[in-house]
Amino acid sequence: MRAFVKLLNFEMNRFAKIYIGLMVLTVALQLAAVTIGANHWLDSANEAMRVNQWTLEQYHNMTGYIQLNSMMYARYNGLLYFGPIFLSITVLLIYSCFIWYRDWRGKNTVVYRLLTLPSNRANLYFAKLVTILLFVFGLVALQIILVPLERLIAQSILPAELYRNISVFDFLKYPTVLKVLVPPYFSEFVLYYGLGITGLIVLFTAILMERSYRLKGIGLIVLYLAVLAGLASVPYLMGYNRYDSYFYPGEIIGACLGLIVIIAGGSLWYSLYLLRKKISV
Amino acid sequence: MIQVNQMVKIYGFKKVLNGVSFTAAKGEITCLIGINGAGKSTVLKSIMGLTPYKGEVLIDNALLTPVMYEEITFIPDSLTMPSNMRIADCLSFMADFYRNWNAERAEELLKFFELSSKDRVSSLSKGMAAKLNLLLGLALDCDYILMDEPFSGIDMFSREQITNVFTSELIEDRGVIITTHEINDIEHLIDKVVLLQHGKVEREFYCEEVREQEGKSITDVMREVYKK
Amino acid sequence: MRKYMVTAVLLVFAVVTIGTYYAQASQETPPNYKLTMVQGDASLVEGIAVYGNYVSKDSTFGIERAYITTNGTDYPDEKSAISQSLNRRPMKTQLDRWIEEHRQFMRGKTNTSGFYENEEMLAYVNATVDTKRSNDPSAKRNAKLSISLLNKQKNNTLEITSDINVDHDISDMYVQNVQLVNQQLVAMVFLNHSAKGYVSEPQIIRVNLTTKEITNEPLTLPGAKSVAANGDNQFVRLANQNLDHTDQWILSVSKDNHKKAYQVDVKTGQISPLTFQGHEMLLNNIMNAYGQKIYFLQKAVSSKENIGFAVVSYDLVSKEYETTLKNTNIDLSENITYAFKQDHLYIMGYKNFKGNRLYVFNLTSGNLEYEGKVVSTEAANQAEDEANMDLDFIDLDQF
Amino acid sequence: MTEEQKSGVSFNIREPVYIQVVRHFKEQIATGQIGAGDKIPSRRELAALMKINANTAQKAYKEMEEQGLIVTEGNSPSRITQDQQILSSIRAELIESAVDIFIGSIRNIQIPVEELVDIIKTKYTSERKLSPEGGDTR
Repeated sequence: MRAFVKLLNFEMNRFAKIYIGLMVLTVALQLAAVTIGANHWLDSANEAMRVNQWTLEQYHNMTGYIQLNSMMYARYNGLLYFGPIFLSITVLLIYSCFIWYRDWRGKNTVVYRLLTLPSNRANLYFAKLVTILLFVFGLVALQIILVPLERLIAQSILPAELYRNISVFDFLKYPTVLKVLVPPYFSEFVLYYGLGITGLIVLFTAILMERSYRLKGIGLIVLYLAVLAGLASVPYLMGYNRYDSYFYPGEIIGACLGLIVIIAGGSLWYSLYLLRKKISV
Repeated sequence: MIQVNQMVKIYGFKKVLNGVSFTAAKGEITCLIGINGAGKSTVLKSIMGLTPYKGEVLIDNALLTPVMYEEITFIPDSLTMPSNMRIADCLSFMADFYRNWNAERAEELLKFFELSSKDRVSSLSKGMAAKLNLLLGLALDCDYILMDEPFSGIDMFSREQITNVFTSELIEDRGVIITTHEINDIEHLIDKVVLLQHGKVEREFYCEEVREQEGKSITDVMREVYKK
Repeated sequence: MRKYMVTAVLLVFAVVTIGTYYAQASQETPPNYKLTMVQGDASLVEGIAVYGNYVSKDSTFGIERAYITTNGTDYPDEKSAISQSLNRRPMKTQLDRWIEEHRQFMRGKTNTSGFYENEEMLAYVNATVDTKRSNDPSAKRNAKLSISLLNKQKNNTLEITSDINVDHDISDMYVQNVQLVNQQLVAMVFLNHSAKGYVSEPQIIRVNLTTKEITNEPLTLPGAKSVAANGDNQFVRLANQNLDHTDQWILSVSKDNHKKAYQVDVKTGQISPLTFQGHEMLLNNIMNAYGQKIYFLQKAVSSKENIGFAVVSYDLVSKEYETTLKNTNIDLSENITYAFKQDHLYIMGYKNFKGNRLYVFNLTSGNLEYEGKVVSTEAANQAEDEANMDLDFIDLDQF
Repeated sequence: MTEEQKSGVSFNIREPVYIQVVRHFKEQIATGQIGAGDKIPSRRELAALMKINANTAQKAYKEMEEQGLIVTEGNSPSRITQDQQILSSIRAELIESAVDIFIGSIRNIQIPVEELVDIIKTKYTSERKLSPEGGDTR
């Protein structure tokens, strides 16, 4: 356990600078998006009031409340608000591969040191896995605290009559990418991120297969992905999308959850086997 | 004692090691010699589990597993620390992971090798990197040390310092396996030689015995073996 | 130790923030409503649910879909995608009861109107059309009729299937009703021609349980089409699901939105049009049939602001008309929802119609047999909660 | 500063190193650089000094002890023997083995003995002038 914590810390510190940069960028761009958005609505409201000689009350009656929800940002300046989110996702996806390959890279092949540490190599695997997860959940948490902050900024710019105050939960319920990244219900959070973690484990397995079998590995990876595709198609074979399927919804859902556990468990076991027995520098 | 039994290693379709067996006793310096590509460093990497192999490696009659890596350390032919780390960070990294890390000796060696703990790994010369690499292995209180080409391609002065280390108490009662492909100025540092050719151990002998019984130097034996 | 700062800070930050977010999210649940009886016979609302939208002023929730039954409210969106697909309906339906009793037999059988049950057996008739479209218009398309018969005593199943072929423009076949007539299963099936325009063509399928022979006989309803031409638009509706006091199917056919009605004898398949001499306008009203009576719902009986409604019944045997129900204060045009179940009429009022009230009238006697209200269980803000609930659908667990 | 000057000894890689070490000590004794009873470096210091393997140094010391050249009590540093008889025989032994080697390499040139003696006489006396403190015997 001690080795795991130290390895986790080692892996975290190696990417800390870029990660903190991502966080700062996300905060900066999103706050900018909100400020610009709010000012835009304020200007257009003032303009409409000026042209039609309306009072605030009349304008409000005509146009109704502005829903300060993520949809508004998506429509108005989506790139500024959602840009950093997609950028972070891409960077973390790329780093999920680079976190392994960097050890084989360059003249200081760090992998020699990591693989000859006097501890079970599973610690190395979980250190890298948990590092990626911590980075992901860190950004999710950042988004959660940013939303009320952004609302305060919008409220400081817009007069009360113009907007309708909605809660963080509502904000994240609107169908934008945030509905998946910060799901409104904990059961969905567990489901989506359970799938995400399974995906990450599958990705790590493919990487470790390549690092163990090199060129021969490509064939193995294709076979591995074929097996996964086969397993993933089971719910559809059971008639997941047909109303008159032989299996009851409960059985199909049970099968799906079982599959996720099998895929994640199987890939995890195989990855640790590769790391223990087959990995090559 | 390190025992390697029938080690077989296949890279792609080439059988690099074809049943290599030899022993390296504690307290002796054993030198794996072979022309380039004979699989010398493959043997060391296989012993440390850095590449899969068939066969058996015993340390004091117990099968070697990663948990025993405190008793045996590996000094590869290049420094294996992240390049943005400072030397001080490397030392604290080793202290983190090795219970048998000897911090005082690390400091002594830093002075001996004239390395400054504030330097970054990326800024070190080849000689300084080799010395740091050596330090990271030697500052561990472990019974066995594997060194891959410790002398190759480094400046005269660093080579001198490393040779001093070889005859110092740092090495004395430890089992050391080094690999090299040119032996000339370290002949009398070595206790035992294992000659590799075509993936097999051609000859395994104690240098003094060969000098005494056959009046041959290690270089002579190498010429005989590699002439065939 | 400065070294561990990044990991520690990020770990605590993520766990605390996400933890409190979902802890708070689970607190903010919309109120729990119950269908509580004001007066009448509670058995009438057993197993039914009313659906509505919860719209709260302080907009913690925006619009939440609610299913309300006698024992509580179910907010489907509150649950994750998984639990939603597990139990679509908040209450136990007839289908659920059958599944509990005969789990293996019920696999893949989801069309409630395809079942026929009595003490010895549970039968299921299903018709499927092969979706492969052959481009030769004259070629027939093959369809499959499958009948499963569960013998309740011996608990064994008899499967009878037969391939029939239908016009190439049949898109699907839907079993509307199944009856047992002296050892013969008789099923009313609608064949939907939808290649050009849309024509729904009723047919009767008879299955001889002893000889296992299946025959399908098209119902040539005079004046109704059975082949679709461009622009045709013919819908057929079976007015009575439950035939326990009659052996006549009541079909209403609306073609290019004027209607015809027919009476079809289950035993013989003999068709007799129903013209309702002198009450032709009844034809256009909504119809429900139960026993030997057909009920017509006439809106806006009183001339004032066309409020109120009346129910006229027509006795198939005595061929007499009778106004069995008159009401002058419910305006059916304002979105009031209503549904028929056997000889009862369920009416649910818009929230300002005396506040989310459910009324159940007996069609034959005409009197109000149940009145219920949707009430939130948190006593504190009942009034406000009621104002936030807007009911719009009744689920009588029939189809 | 080449390695030879530093340790004063360069090794023939074909002859057992421990024997060369023993001979080195015998030369030191014969030439009076170390006297009877003097302390000699410990095994580890010798290995470091001469850049030889610690086991080889150990073997050399064991050999010298067997020949009675040095005496070690407990783990205190070893000393040269006080036994004059051994000390004097060392000088004779060294001269004889050097001459044996010389004769072994000169015999096959079949030079008459008188001529050989004259050459040695002239060379030996002239060489004395060149390096008064005496060359190394190889």
